[in-house]
Amino acid sequence: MTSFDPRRVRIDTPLLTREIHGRPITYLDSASSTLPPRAVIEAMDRYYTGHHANVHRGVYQTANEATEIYEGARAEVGRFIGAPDPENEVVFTKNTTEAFNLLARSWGAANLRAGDVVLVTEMEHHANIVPWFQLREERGIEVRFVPLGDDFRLDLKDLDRLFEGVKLFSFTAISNVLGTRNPVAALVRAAHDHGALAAVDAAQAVGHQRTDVRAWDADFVCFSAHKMLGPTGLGVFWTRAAILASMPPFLGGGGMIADVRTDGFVPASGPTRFEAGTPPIAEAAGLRAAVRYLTGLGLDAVAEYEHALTVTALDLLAESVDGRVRVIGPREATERTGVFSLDVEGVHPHDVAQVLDEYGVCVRPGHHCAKPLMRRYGLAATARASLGPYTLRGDLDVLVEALQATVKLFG
Amino acid sequence: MTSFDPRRVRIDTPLLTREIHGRPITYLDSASSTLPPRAVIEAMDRYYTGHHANVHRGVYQTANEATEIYEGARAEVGRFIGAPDPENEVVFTKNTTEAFNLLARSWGAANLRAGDVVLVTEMEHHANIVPWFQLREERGIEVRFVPLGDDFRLDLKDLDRLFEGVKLFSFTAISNVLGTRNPVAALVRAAHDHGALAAVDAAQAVGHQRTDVRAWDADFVCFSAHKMLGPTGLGVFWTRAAILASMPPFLGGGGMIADVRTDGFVPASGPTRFEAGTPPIAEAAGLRAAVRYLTGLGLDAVAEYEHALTVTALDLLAESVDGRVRVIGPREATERTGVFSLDVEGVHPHDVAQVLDEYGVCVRPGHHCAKPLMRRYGLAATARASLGPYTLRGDLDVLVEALQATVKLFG
Amino acid sequence: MAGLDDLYREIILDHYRSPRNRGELDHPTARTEGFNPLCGDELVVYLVVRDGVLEDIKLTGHGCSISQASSSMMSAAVKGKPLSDVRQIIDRFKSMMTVHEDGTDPEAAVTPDLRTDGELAALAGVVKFPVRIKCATLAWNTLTQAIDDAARA
Amino acid sequence: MAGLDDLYREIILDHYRSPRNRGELDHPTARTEGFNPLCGDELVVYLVVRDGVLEDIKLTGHGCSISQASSSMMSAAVKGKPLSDVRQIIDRFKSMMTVHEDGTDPEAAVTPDLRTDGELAALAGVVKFPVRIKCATLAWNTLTQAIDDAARA
Ligand SMILES: Cc1ncc(COP(=O)(O)O)c(C=O)c1O
Ligand SMILES: Cc1ncc(COP(=O)(O)O)c(C=O)c1O
Repeated sequence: MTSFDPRRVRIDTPLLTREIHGRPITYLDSASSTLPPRAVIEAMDRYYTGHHANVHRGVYQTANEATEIYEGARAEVGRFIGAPDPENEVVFTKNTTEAFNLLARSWGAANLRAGDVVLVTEMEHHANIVPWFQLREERGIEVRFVPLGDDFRLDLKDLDRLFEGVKLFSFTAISNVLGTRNPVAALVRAAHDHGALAAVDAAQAVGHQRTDVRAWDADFVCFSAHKMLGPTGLGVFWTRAAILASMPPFLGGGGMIADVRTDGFVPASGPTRFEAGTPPIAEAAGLRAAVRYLTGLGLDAVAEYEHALTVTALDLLAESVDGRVRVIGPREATERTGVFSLDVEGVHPHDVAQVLDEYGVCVRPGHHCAKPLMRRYGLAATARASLGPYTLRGDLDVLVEALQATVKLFG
Repeated sequence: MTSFDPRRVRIDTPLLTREIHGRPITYLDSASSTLPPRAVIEAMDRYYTGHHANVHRGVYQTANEATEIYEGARAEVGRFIGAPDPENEVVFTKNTTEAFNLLARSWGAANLRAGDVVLVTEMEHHANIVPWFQLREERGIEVRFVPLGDDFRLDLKDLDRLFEGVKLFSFTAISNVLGTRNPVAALVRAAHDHGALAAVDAAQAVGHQRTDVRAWDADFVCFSAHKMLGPTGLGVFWTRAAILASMPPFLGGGGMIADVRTDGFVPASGPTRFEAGTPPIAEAAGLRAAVRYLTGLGLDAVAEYEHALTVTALDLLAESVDGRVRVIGPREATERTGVFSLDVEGVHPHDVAQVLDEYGVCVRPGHHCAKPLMRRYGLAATARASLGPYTLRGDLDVLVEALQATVKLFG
Repeated sequence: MAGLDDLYREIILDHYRSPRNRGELDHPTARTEGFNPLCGDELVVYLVVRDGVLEDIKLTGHGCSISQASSSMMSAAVKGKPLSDVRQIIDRFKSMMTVHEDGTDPEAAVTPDLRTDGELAALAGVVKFPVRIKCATLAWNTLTQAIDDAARA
Repeated sequence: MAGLDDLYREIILDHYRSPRNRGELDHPTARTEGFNPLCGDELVVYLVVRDGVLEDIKLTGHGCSISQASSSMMSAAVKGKPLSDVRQIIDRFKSMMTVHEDGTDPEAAVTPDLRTDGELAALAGVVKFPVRIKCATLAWNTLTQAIDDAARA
């Protein structure tokens, strides 16, 4: 039992006391980045004021403390996502994007050859597309896209054909544009049934619902600290210890080697093989605090709350603003999360965001780094509003008020 | 004129109020990582509490502020190192190591072919060795080492032979083990005279002396925020705008593209081409504060002060501890900086560091990610003490006291 | 502080709702594409240049109100003018779109010349919204490119 | 709080200064290398195993006082013992080197058996210095490997 209360989260989040153009901030851009609670900011402060030192090769007190903080964060993040061997399966990267590059350049380059297929979906973020295109240029692999249906869901009719020659199915748990919630465990099973491994982009999931890599049965999972109330500059790449052990190094440098001679080098074992150079130590301390904070809220409670708010938001948007706002994404709240791509009749998303800003409302206009998806639905851009655990019903009311003003201004 | 006062810096640095085993901390590990002043920690706090948002594609107020902070940091860091075009030449990476990997995988892969030589030195940090070994494995380039003399300096007798077939000379400004200060401008000129480009590892330089990429006439410069009073999780790759424009992308994902279709992608132009995914925004705010803080101290004043302290340290170490401590590195203070690799007769560096810890003295034992250098001098490890702008003469006295106790304990 | 009124002048919204010179030209001297990767705005400029005069101009594409209005106003301002005049209008517009770090009121940058260029001065308020400057200048950069293309044709 | 005395017992320093069983064996049943990348410690274990008895052991290499003392004490503890006894000693030592998250005094983990293993109990204090545990266990991990190697030889 947790006693999740969004108003409590709001109080914990310093940025939400800000005013924008003389109005309280209405932050609806958590899909871009979440706002860290004081506990996360203070954890990093404490690190810098009390424990900072470079990790791993130290003997003195603060070096040990920094190492404990960093390795402790690794284990705690591992447990948070249900990793079977938390100490040995979590690699810290700088963001989700680097995690996918690591997947493509290390596992991909070692296991894929010309003609092998990596299956992604048309709803992927560029982070899970461009690295595969780069591998295609280098190695002649094929990158295939699962198409999207008019219902804003994956079109999996032709499963067997889609999986022909596929070595890896890499897909997002939740679309950062449509809010679509994919059936992760079923998709992983489909991949395994077809002899492929499965990678999950959990960037939009991990701060909003309980994540269990074992329940998913996934082989790789990537996400970012800054989308789960944590700091910038830190991402996570998770894979099973056995796969990790088989992956060749990616970036080269200090910390990732066992030995270097003038004639060659021997890579280290374990996650550090993929963590060349001084890692994001303070950021790991911040993520650890974020994980604790989220755990304290209770991820199931957060998911339930955001779901209820999603239902409300869909209703409000459908009924207000004279029917001039279309939500690009699944109609059914059960099939989606609180990410709302808005198409306002006659008003460009850029202008929508501009007018909303005047009301202190933060939404993101653009292609959201998902251009194939945008093309699929014939959109150049949308104005995206998205929820976090600190979002209140009142935020939705301000959103609707501001949308009404937008429609009025543009006539 | 600045009024540099190390005691003032000390007061500004929260970690220096810590006690270790009941004694005040004696931090002598700045070569591993420097301690950030309050101004840096608070700049990141202010960012998270007042301005955090994802950068670049925003329209709303805080997204603009975050973008201004991030791009402002880029420009300010550029000016700090004398970049001719500060806004367009600084790429933010996660550390020096990633910067060298970017150099090797982007510029290197595009410009080097089998048989081409990358010249490094025997005193390089692994960050400037392993990426070249990786490129050698992939492309068959040759990695050649400038040897080290018994005087702990580069042995450049055979310059013409060394430079045969060299396309890039990549070397450190200051050795992180020996403290040796290399003649950067002269080495760059030698590279250019031999038709090669020159990359400088400025990790040990940029927080301790004025850095001017134009005076060096360097083509590439890499360094880390955490070695110049800044945060973890952020590094800098600098190159001339014209070279940057010619470099192919490295990591792929959001933010680094102009367009993505299901059949390919077009990379963006400018530094962002190399910044895939959400960048280290708070860290950039921290580095900007570090740059301002260092500028406020005056880098010339810092260099002068650390030089004087280096003279004192060399004298103290030679005269005390019954002559049982050897400093591995140049004898002459003019040829070196405040990095002292200690070899204590009859006591393993690991044990030296352990006993010193008891006295609150933080020194680093190990190979310092420079194994070729260690092999060159027949060492498995050293105990390294290194200075920062907050180091006082008193710190050296405690070091000597603790070294005396070490020698006594081990008899 | 800048308010929405500074950005969305009535005349701008008018051009957005009823853009001038929309469409394609059958036999253009130049057809040039412009692109703003940040917001996805796309623009195609069609020109007919004869004897040093920009005889006709048409535009297609999509984008936000500022980019659409700016391109529409631009087309009205340059159509039928000698290229030398067009270049001067472009220069004046670009300098109006330059952020003044010292906080100078952008309206003060509206030269008398620009005022005679007609409605263009209404875009001066965009400078108060730095992220939108790119929206306003897309058409103009594309026009500059198109004139170069035409000279080469 | 742990003090230096917990780590650097006199008996440990004695083994460090005068290591037992240093050197190489001419015809070893196994010759096995151990390596601690963190601090650069290197160790080579030479074994002669005959009829299930570890008849002789010698060590070369370099490392810190803890790794040197631990290997020296180990060699003294296992030399001449049946392999089954050696395995038990290894197990007991390893369990002594296990950090007890609940803060149990590591000395309490020194079993009576281990006390009879002689001086080894002096290494119990190492557990209070977690980064040094790897120094103490290097020799033991290498010995385990060497016994396996000998079985295969
Ligand atoms: C000379 C030198 N180069 C490169 C590095 C690597 O820096 P980082 O670990 O921040 O990538 C270091 C510090 O460890 C260094 O001293
Ligand atoms: C689904 C998804 N994948 C990947 C990313 C990339 O994350 P990052 O920018 O932190 O690398 C994002 C967020 O931008 C996302 O929403």
